[in-house]
Amino acid sequence: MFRSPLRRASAIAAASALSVGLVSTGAVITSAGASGNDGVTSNSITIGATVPVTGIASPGYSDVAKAAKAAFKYVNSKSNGVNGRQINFLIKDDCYEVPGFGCTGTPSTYSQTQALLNTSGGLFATVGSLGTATQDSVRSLLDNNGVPQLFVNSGSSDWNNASQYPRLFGWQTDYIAEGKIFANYIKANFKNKSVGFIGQNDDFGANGLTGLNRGGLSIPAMGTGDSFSYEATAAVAGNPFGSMLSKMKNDKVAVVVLDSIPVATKNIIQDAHAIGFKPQFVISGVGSDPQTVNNKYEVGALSLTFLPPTSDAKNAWNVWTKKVLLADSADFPKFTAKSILTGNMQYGVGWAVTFMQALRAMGQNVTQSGIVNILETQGSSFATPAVTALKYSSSNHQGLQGGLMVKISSATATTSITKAGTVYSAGDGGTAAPTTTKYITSPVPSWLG
Amino acid sequence: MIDLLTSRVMGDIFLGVTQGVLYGLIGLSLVIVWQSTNILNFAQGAMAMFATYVGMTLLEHGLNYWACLAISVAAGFVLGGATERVLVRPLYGKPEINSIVVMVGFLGILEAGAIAIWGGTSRMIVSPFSLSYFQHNGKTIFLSPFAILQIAAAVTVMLIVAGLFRFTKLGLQLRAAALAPEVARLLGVRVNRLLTLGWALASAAGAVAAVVISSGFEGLTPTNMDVYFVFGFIAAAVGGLESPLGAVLAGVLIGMLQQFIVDYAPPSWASFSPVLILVVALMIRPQGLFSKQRVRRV
Amino acid sequence: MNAAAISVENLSVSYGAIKALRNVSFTAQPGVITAVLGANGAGKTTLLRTISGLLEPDEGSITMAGTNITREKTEDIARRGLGHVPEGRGVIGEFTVEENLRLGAMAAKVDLKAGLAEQYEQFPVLGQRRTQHAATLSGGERQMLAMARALIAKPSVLLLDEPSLGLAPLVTVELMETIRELCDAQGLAVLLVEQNAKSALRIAHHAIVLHLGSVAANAAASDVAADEKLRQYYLGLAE
Amino acid sequence: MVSIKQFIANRPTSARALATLVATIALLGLAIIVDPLNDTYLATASIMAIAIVGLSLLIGLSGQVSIGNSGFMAIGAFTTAIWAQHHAHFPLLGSMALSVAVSTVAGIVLGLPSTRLRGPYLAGMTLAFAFAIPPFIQSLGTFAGGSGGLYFPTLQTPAWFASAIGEKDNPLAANNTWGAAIAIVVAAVAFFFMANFFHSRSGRAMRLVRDNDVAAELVGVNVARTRVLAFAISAAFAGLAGSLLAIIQSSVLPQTFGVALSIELLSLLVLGGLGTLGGAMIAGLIAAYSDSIVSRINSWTGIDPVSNLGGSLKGIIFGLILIATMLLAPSGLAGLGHRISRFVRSRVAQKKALSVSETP
Repeated sequence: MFRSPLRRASAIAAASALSVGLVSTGAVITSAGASGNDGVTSNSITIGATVPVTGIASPGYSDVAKAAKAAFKYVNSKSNGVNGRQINFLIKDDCYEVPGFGCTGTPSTYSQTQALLNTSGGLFATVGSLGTATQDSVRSLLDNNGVPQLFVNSGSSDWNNASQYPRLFGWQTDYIAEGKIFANYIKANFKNKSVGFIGQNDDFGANGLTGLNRGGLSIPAMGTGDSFSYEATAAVAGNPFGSMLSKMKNDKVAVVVLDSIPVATKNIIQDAHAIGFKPQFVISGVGSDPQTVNNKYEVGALSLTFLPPTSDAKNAWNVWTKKVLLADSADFPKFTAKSILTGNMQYGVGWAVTFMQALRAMGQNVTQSGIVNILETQGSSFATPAVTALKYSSSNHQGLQGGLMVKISSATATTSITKAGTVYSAGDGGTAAPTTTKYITSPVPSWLG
Repeated sequence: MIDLLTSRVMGDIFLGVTQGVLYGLIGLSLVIVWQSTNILNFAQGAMAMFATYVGMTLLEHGLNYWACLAISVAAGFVLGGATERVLVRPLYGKPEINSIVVMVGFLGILEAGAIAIWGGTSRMIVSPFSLSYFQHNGKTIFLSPFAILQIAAAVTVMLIVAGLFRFTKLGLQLRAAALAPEVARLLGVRVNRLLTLGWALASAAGAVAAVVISSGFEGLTPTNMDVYFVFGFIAAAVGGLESPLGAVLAGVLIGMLQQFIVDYAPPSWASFSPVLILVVALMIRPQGLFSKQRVRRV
Repeated sequence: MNAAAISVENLSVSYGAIKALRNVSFTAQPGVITAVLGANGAGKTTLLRTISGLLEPDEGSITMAGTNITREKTEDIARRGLGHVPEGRGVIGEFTVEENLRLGAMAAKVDLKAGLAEQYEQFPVLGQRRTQHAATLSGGERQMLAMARALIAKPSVLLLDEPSLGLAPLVTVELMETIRELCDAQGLAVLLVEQNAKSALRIAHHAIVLHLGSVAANAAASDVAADEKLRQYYLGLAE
Repeated sequence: MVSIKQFIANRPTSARALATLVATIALLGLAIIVDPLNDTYLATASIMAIAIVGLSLLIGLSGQVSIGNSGFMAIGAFTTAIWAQHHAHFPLLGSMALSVAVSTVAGIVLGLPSTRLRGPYLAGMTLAFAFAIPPFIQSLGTFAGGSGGLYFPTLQTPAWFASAIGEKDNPLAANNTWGAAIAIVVAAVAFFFMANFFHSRSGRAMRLVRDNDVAAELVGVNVARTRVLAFAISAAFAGLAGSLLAIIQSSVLPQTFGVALSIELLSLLVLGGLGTLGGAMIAGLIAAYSDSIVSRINSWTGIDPVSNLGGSLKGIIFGLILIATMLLAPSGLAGLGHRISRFVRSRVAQKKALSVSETP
């Protein structure tokens, strides 16, 4: 404690001196790349992402960014990067939804994103950052700094807003489109059956519900009838689902749609089993990956994927993805030739390939505005692992808008139940019914190695 | 009668009690530590988590549930004793901020360490008891064989602790060491050993909770004991921090309340409404609901 | 020479910069009540607490029946047969009378049942209140409980810190007589710290007068009681 | 030299004002010199320092331990954010004042039980409060943005400022410097207030209540009111920090303000030094730069930041530092500085004494 003003004054001075010291070392770190601060040099390009490494969303999801990293590493070593540029992919833990004390730090994507921006030499773009709320909160920051925010890992419709955020792009099929495809399938295959719904109490659940209703089901708002919401954190600590499922059981609900993250999916199907309730589960692709959910009662549930079914061992992209993961024993030490891919791994490789395609299409002149232009003009023709085309245009930054209906065929794999050679496509955001389009199986370009 | 058991209200009661006994167990271990050393152990939940992970790892191959339970509880016992010896002993007689900070730091190390060693994915120990609820005429009674085990475990631990404190020589010495350490030492009671023992016992009791949680639906993650710590603390504080029975009863009350809120009100209310109860309860009876008014010791 | 029950040599104790005891030396013999007298702050309680191991001396040594116990732990000293009834009696108010006594017997290898019976016989009022919480006892009853709790372990040395504090004069007289009886009957060595020099000197065989941490007198109780200068300057007994 | 000492002794408030002014000018200069990213760190440091000095008052001065100040930060941040939703051009000072007012009220409400609760009960209750605030905010629904949080227009840099610092053509740099400047000035005002408060009648009363509440009561201090006052001021500072954080980040998420943040505040406070202004400043800087430091440790040791170990490295380091600080240097870094300076001074004094004795 300061007893005399002199000592306090000297302490204030000391603290400011210390701050000068700290900041100047920081300045030294960053000044190296102060010129041309966009993360691009003649032989490298630096990108980054914020993803959950710890916390409730991390199981499974942390594999997404790692798989992408493996793909970049693979291309870096096999093909000397893209157009001679090595891809340097930085990952930051976003500490999202850490329920208690685990992730000591300020759990704000803002500061993690700031740290990415602080990378010496600058940051070219964030690619594949995960989460809706976490990425919503840094849209302005990235946009103001002119840094593209590419392929946000979330099915929210927030990414499709080219007029306000011209450098922001989604990648996966959005929750509304997914809901419409589910509704279409349920109407065709479970005629006049009663449908229940459990959704996460944010835009994930809300958008999904919107999609189901636009697709022709009439499910009431969450919290009424057989439509329920849960809180992500509550799903981890406690058991909010027993009474919901029990009510559905009493109401003889035959189909239950889940817009839930994997940990909640697991609790729900386990709870349903525990009360002897056996409806047909239809689970959002975000929360259905069987290896992540890791529960035998999930077998038989339906889901949507915009990537080839994991059981399809002949699919060229699945083959390539396995090769990529096997080459990266540091990040996937337990992955062997016999291992089955998870949806999360396919997904990470999916957007990583999309980014590399865009980079390749730009040629030598890599700029932050250039990649936006390339995605808008050529994105829809990129060969990626996805089974539908990326529908990027100057007015559409959402990305994929369709997929395959799949069945969880075992505790580790999914099998397509969509008519062979076709996929569902949900088109725009209106109420138009999904259409069936051609299943795209693009070959793996040779430059990927 | 059986129709009553399948009613919605009874369902909520059963689910609430099953959840609440776990809060009660953590509350109970907080009470033991508080009684023996006047320290609120912020790392209580994390220590239980860590001990259970140790048990799980040792038995990863050819898992036997009872052995795992025993080893986890033993690991909890050792961890608790070692913590007292190494971290807590230098804190006696220091301002309380010191103990709070050290225990919070320890909590951070345990959780981050558990993530570093075992990862963040939830792990389960498969129990020999079914998690499926009993059925009657196609209706569910929200009790499973496992839930009964869970309640029985909590009651057993509570009875052991209460019996130990109330009826044994050791309990008498433990209480004396807590109430009047200097007098106890003058009477030849080896106070230091007892303080270590108190922490070891508390940590072992907490480990029972973590083992049970790890065999339930949610499984165990490095951080999901935090929630149990918070509600366990609320239970212990509402119960009075002095009374093992009070902690368990208050835990059960909080569990039931949360379940009713989840069922009849917006579910998100469940996580903050117990805090309101805590504030109101402490305003009315600062010494806790189940604790006898005690003269302030000088 | 036969080993004294307690032998203190050149003992010095300080609280930080303040010296509480300086070079204190004396012995206490079995069967003898040694009164430790002196004004407030003379170091009487410090002396007892140092003997019990609650305080650590800067210098000097303490020997109990020939064994050096200078830096032993309090609980080990107690287990050697040193009973210490601290200032304010130290009964545990949350415990019943009997629980207090059981606690006293715990560390010693004595028969609990016989010990309880013996103490209830010695202090009948405790027998009547055995299930009551100690907090409900009167001052005199608490003092008896504290003594009984120390005695139940069959100590060879008994340290009593201000037993008369807060007691009515009549109760004090009774208490002092009990102490004398116990000492005579059991051959105990008693160190009796008292501010009330008059009543202590009445029963003590020997007396030590402390003044500002040093021994001002070390003589037979009757001599001390007769020494007018001591009475006047150190004991406040001038008339 | 003597005249400066005399000036400080005779006019302490003026001396404090002068010191604050000098420090503020120095920091503003620094903000203009360094690159935009260090500006955001300076802003973060200022914001965290405000919250930490508020906690320092509560714990260090009044002796009440709170693990709930993240809750007050949340209240401050969301007050500003909700206000900004309804007012396109919100006045900076107005929204900060509103946040401070709302969080002060919350502080008084939470402080009321403090008049009857002691030690761990109080700490535990504040922990429960911190735990409850994010779900409470989420349960308010669209009003507070639910779990998705709220977003609002970014801070507008005035043209005069941009041209004054010569960044007229670089709006990014200007924006970041402007944000840092605002945070530094607000922090300076907050610290000036706190410096004076520490030495005021109320500050002394708080110290008295901390050391001996019975004695405090005897000399006529209203113990209950003093305790609540400490809570109120601490909450006001946390609310101010929350409001600034929202303004600088132009977004708020309920998850940001979880128990982890409270624990970080407490840790940094202890690390910097309890009950000192310099300690709070050091703590703020450590908060801002801790991520960079940890990632440097990551790159030195070659630990993959996405591995389980890499992700939890910060938690482990923080925990170890906390325990080590408490067991080895309980007065924190500020105290360590004092001890070193005292040591040096005593050595100097010794030398002087020696040389004096050597002269005949």
